[in-house]
Amino acid sequence: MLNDLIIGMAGSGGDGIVSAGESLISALAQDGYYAILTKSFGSQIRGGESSCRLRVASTPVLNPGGTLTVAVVLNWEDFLRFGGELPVGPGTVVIYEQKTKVAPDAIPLAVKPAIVRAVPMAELAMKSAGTLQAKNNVVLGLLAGWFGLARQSILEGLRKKFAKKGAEILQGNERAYAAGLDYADKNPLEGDWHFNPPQAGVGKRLITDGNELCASAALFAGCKFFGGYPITPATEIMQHLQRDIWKHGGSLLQAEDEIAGIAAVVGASFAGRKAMTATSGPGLSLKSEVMGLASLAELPLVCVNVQRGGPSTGLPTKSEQADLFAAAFSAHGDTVRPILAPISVEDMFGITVEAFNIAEQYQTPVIVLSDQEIAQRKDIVDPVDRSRFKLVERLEPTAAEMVDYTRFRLTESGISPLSHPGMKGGSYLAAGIEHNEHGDPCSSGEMHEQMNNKRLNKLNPLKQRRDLFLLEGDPTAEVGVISWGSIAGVALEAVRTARAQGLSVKLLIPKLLYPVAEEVYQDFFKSLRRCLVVEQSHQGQLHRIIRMWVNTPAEFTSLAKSGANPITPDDVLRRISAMTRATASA
Amino acid sequence: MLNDLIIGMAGSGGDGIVSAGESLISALAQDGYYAILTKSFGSQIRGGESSCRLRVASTPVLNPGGTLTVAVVLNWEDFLRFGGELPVGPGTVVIYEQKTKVAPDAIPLAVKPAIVRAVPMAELAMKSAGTLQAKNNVVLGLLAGWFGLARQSILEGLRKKFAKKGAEILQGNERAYAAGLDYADKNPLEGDWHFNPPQAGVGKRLITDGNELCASAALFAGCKFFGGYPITPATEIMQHLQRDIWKHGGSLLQAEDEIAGIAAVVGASFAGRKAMTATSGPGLSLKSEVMGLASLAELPLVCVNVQRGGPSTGLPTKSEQADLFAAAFSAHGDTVRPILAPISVEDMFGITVEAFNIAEQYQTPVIVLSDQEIAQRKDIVDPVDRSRFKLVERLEPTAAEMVDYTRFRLTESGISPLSHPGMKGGSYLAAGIEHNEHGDPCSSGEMHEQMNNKRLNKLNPLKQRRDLFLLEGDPTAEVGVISWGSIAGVALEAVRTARAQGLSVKLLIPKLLYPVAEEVYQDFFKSLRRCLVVEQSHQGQLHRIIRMWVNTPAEFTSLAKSGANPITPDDVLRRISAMTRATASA
Amino acid sequence: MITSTTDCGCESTLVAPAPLTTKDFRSDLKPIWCPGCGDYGVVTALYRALVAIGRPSHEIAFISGIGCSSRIPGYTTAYGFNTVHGRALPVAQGIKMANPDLLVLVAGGDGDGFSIGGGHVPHAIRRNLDLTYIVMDNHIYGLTKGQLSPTTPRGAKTSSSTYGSMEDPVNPLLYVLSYGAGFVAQGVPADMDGLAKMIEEAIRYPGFAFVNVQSPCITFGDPDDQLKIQKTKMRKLAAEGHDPSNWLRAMELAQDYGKELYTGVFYRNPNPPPTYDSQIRERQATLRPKVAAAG
Amino acid sequence: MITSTTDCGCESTLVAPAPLTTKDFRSDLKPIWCPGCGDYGVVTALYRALVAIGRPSHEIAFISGIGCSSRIPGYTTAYGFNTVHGRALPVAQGIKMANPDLLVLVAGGDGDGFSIGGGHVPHAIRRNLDLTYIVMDNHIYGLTKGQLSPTTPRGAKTSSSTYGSMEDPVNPLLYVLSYGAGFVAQGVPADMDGLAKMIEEAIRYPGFAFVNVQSPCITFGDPDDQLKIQKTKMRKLAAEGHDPSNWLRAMELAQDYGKELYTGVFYRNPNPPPTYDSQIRERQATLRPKVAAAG
Ligand SMILES: Cc1ncc(C[n+]2csc(CCOP(=O)(O)OP(=O)(O)O)c2C)c(N)n1
Ligand SMILES: Cc1ncc(C[n+]2csc(CCOP(=O)(O)OP(=O)(O)O)c2C)c(N)n1
Ligand code: SF4
Ligand code: SF4
Ligand SMILES: [Mg+2]
Ligand SMILES: [Mg+2]
Repeated sequence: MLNDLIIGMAGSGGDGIVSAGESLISALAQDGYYAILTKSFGSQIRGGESSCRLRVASTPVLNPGGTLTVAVVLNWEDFLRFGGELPVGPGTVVIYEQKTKVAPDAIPLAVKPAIVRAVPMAELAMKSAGTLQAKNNVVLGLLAGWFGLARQSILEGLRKKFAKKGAEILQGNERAYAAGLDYADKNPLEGDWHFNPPQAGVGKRLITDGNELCASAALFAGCKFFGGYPITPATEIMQHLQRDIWKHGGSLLQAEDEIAGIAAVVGASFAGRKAMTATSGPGLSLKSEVMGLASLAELPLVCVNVQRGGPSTGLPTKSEQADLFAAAFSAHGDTVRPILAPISVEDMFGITVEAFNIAEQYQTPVIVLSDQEIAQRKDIVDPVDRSRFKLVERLEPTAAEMVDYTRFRLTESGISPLSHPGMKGGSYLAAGIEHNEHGDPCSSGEMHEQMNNKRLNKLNPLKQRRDLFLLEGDPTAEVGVISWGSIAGVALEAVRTARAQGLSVKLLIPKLLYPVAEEVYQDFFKSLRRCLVVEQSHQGQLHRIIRMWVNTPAEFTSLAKSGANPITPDDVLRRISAMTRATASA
Repeated sequence: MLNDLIIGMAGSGGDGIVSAGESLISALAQDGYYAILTKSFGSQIRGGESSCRLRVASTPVLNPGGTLTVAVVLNWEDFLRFGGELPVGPGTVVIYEQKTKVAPDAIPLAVKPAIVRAVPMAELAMKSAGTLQAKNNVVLGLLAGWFGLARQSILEGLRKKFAKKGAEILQGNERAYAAGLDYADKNPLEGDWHFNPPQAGVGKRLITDGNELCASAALFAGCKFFGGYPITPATEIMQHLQRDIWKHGGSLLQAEDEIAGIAAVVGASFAGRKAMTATSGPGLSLKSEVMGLASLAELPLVCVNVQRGGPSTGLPTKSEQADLFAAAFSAHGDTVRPILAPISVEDMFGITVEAFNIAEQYQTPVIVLSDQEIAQRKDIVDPVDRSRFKLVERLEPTAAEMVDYTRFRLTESGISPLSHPGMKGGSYLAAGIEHNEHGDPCSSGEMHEQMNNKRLNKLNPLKQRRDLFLLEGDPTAEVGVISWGSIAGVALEAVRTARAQGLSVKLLIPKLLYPVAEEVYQDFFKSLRRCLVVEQSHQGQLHRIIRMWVNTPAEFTSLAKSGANPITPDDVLRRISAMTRATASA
Repeated sequence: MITSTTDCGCESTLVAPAPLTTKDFRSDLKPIWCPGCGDYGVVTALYRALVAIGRPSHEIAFISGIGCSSRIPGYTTAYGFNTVHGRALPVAQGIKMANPDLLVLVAGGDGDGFSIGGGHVPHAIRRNLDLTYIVMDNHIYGLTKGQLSPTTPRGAKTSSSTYGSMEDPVNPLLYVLSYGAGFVAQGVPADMDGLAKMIEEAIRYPGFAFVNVQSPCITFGDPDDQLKIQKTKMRKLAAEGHDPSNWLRAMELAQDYGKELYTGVFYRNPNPPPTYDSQIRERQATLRPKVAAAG
Repeated sequence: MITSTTDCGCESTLVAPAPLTTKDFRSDLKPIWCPGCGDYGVVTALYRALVAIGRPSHEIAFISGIGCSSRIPGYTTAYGFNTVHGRALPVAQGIKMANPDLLVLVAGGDGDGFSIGGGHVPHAIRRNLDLTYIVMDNHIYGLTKGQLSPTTPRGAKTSSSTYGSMEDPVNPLLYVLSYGAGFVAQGVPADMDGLAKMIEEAIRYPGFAFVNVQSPCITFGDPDDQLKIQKTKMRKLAAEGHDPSNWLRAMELAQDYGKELYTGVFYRNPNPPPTYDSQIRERQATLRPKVAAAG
């Protein structure tokens, strides 16, 4: 019996490998499993190589996992192009197209897999459906058969999918699926490869991704304006919103560029509305100047930055976590803006709502650092319980405060009531230039110091928000791990495995990345002698940022890889073991 | 006898106070003194309040100094507007316009100055020259008379200045000057306020500012292209260059915006020329994206950022050092670009040359962080000895290397020969997208990791450049100070004073701010128990950046003030004393 | 008539509006323009136009970029926003889209609008939000002390062009006409009545309206380009019999920008197409019930 | 004739130039455009034009932004630079100013050129460097999978406009004519000969030359906007008797952008003004001796 299954498939554009993955995850959701589906493509827009990975379990899946349980190879060339993204290990079952004419003992892999099967997929498709296009359904049949996966639900899904295409096509595809099942039944795998049945009595689950959840969370949070510019892998946020925002009385601007996009957002916020933009690295860089304006004018806004491989155009379709420096520091002058990061697809909802709340409460731009993986992978998630979230509205001046209204009054909290056009008595001059309490331009050093104090210190209460940190493991452990974003799920799995193996270790996952919550880290560090920060960037950016603000344990190291280089639970586990050994022997 | 004299003058636009300061510094240069002249204006373009500070000594002047020796007040309202920029102390001589009708014992100052003199400046001007416009020359006469400053040279300067205006005007101004002298002679100050004579036999000195020296250094370094957009306080760099660059076979583009400016610079660099841009905060933010392109495409360029008060439009005419974070981190993805900072006007020449050298040698964008003070104050400096500087040219491929040319070859140094259009055999595709060694687009994680390694590690040798650090003081001191940019001169004076007072202290002034030279700091920290970082920003940005990369002494503190808040040698001295006491008593 | 209903919940201004005067629109902030700057005339003309329009100042959002001219919102009692250099139009569009009930004015310099901000102009115009955009065109960068602006004439020597400019200037009038602006006019502070009237008309035009003001910079501008000389040089389009509904003729006249000083309305679309803001309202209205129906 | 002297010190190409073929310009990189994409035709036409021009590829700098179309430099043997989205023109201007001897080509998509890069176009044109700018106008964002582009027609439903676009498209032809471009043409890959010839002419024109190619996106574009249909829709300007020296007529024809598919040269300035690059050389020459004289 398997509890955790990772399937990787690759082929060329026409092979329909991704579509097979989608059919499979739909069926798994029906049956009450949890799963994560990630897709990866070559650089062509259409055609070219494509692949997907699907990880399934009966409990929530923490990350897309490392080494494959099953590798499905429609042709070797394409499969190998994905390199480390589809790693085969000694325990993997490799299923490949017989037509590739490679002998099972001569497959082009560095390791010897557990089982290697050449299957005449194309032949089965031609025979059953009369078209090579049905190959992917043969594959589904093989997977359902060999691993006992959602046999009936896959069939139902196919029926829905092909319903509109006419009986002939539908039946062809059904036959292809059956052919795969049949082949699997007739050629059983050695050993027990059947998958655990799902938990009983599960409710309706959703298949969704981070970009989609971000859009629905924004609408839930009361977002009334979106301004932005298309960019991979953030575009879908805009695409979802442009369908629905009007229904909520809002509006959306596909602007001429990223600068105009965020400038319009600043305008909408000035006009009194909750407003957001979404972008990826290059767009974030372009938005720096206007982000600074929003900080100085103390206008709330949310900027979602879906990280992809950088720098510059970089690797637009790959995930990375290397925009943290830019998010924290990319505007001239002294500014601090809160940065939040979701740790999973599901988490994107709450983080987006939180971003709006913080923006409105503290009158500040907030950056959400999503990443390509969270944004675009498909997860099976439980429906979001919206009653869990409270919404925050900005502080408006009272009637009394609108007599001689003082926009930037130096209050104790640093937060001053904010009016907007339309409110009689609330008129003021917003500006990028330094101002006095009334908002009038002012170049006095003393006022500048006071306003800097106001703008920076008002964010201090955020550092006490322990709910924006996940803490797990042995509180007295001498070995610790910190991780963030989509990679946090990898670290979480590694820590759980380590603890299951009897190691004493704890884990801290910050969802608030900036300002750095010194006390939270200090508390975490108290018992530690060794700590590792796991993240997907070359420089290990969170590792550096923590050092800036907190005194760290004597050994404070980094496990960091550039984007598109998988970090697996095993990688982390090895480092935890090493740290534990070093601590024990010291 | 005075050795060090600080004069501060303020009036309204028509009072010609700044022009008086300029006449004075010219005369002082003639006589072989060193001096620094800083100007400060209200927000009007024309009219409005204006002020200047002039510090003079017979040895090089390290900074504009703190408390005034002499305060010249043409009217109290304007003078007081400059607040902390013109601080009066108990030792100050205050000279003010009698017409202001303020009694000497009722002047609107918090402290009681050493001497207060109400002078009928307007009256003297009217009587001698028949015009109020001559008031500033009365002031020059007073200063020359009371402090024994450049009596003859001021007169010669006035003669030159007014030569073209006709005999009548010239004579009027001469008479006004004489009236001031006469008044001073007839109403001597109590005590010895005469200034030290200059050193004998000094050579010809220059009156210049950082922006001007930057432009001449760029031309000396071989800069053949400038692309940029006007912005205070960086515009003069472009203005100087547009006069001269053509003479060197170069060209200059006043672009439509900052992005176009730096994009054109990237183009010129791609075309094989040394190229630069210059800007200030808002422009730096806008340039982030294209800076990232230059990093990824490994194209040399120099970007001078003259810091002013931020964030956003901020305080455009005031000095600050708060763009360090932005300079180091304002582009998405993993990039590192060298950042250099001059510590004085004179230093701007060498730093600019060094920036070009580093850019060409390492095929990287380099940011020079100048600041408003260095850029725009006038210093008397010794002529630059150009023979001190070696120029570096970029590594071009040999004929052999242009057979199957590999633009981004993974060499040991990380530096690959760089061709440019026109070189037969050298064609390649430059791009912002990640590439393989040939420059072809490539989205493999392994290649990305290797290229990140190449781009970041190639800069490591810079960290060994100890010549980019100034070190002074007691090598075994337990108390240390670090400072940078224009404020470094303040720290230097404080440390020298402290040592003269018998305190054991040492000082490190990095001119290379990024990448952080870990070893240099480690060596500096070795003897230290306490260390203070002095800088002009709210957050103390260098202080934080050092923490990121280096383990610091147990007490590592920051003396940081927002821009336009003077930091004086006394401020630093007080902290040094306190640290010394704490160390002694510990 | 411009409606004055706002959705902000504050006191409706439809009830017995007191007649407004220029005082209602002049703020306490003292302008810091140089004495003699053309921009003084622009703000005065604007006060007058706003009096004629009659919307209370708190229902007005007045957006600008950075430059001497861009200081203008601060001298009014409207909600002002002195944004960053070149981004006034996108900010203004966000405001208008977020709250179409507001009267949104935009202003700035020739550099702000046609150099760094030039990329936003065609898009603002083709979207056709109901905005009024006033450019104070002084053919120079005033605030930064006299560099080339995009409308500086070829050959001009400025602090950034010692040997003379080598580029043709942009033609704001021709550009915005090509972009499809529905209202295009040019005024001079020397003709205060004409300018005030023109700004009023621009505000009343339902859609994007552009007013180019030849607003001289006395400090860095061409001495031949000052208020006094404007009076002798200006040619009123109305007096010349120009029909503002004739787009092609407007294009022809616009070509003389920099040569002739035409003032008045170059073009007014006789059949204004629906504005973007009205389309937004429409879309919101059409789609909103669907959600309700769905539960 | 285009001169081929370079100041790079490498072997002069004036000596017995071997006749070039398209092979000399085709790189080893296999295009990754979708099968059937119009951009294949554009690169083929370009190879042919470059053969006709006869400059060796290492004297050519070919600059683009980001987009499917912007991949084109990589498919040539020129020095290519696939810069960032929207900045091809400024980069190209820097190259040409730094080394006026190079043949500098610029290419990119409608979004790259007229949305994010739209602010650079007027300035590139008024400066008038000797550049050739080819826009592959497919009325869509191809690379990012089918969002509205600035030239998408009003009403079009795309992945970013479920309910149809609410804005008028930009008109690249009209815009560049208003900006004062000296050479303006439109081509289609469906007419390969015409396109190749037109690009060649554009390169030969001494000054800024603009070629708009209606280059269909087969994957996300309008099915009515594909190669086959172009053949039936196109109207050759030459056949219609258009005189390319008539700017006003060109402006009129340009107004039909999006309605009529005119191909050929809309406008060619019969008296090309001096280019910016020639003015640079002149200024360098005038000023250089002064330095020498001064010691
Ligand atoms: C991003 C940015 N770039 C440059 C500047 C500097 N700057 C301020 S105003 C201005 C131009 C002013 O000219 P214009 O827009 O014509 O306005 P004017 O002062 O002439 O009224 C410039 C270049 C800035 N503030 N921000
Ligand atoms: C600064 C920045 N913003 C957005 C993007 C994403 N992006 C890449 S290409 C493109 C538009 C593509 O459309 P177009 O320029 O018309 O070229 P096409 O693909 O249609 O040929 C966009 C929005 C980017 N790479 N960089
Ligand atoms: S510099 Fe020119 S534009 Fe600016 S305020 Fe003075 S006169 Fe007006
Ligand atoms: S998506 Fe469209 S433009 Fe891009 S390569 Fe495919 S067909 Fe061409
Ligand atoms: Mg101007
Ligand atoms: Mg396109």
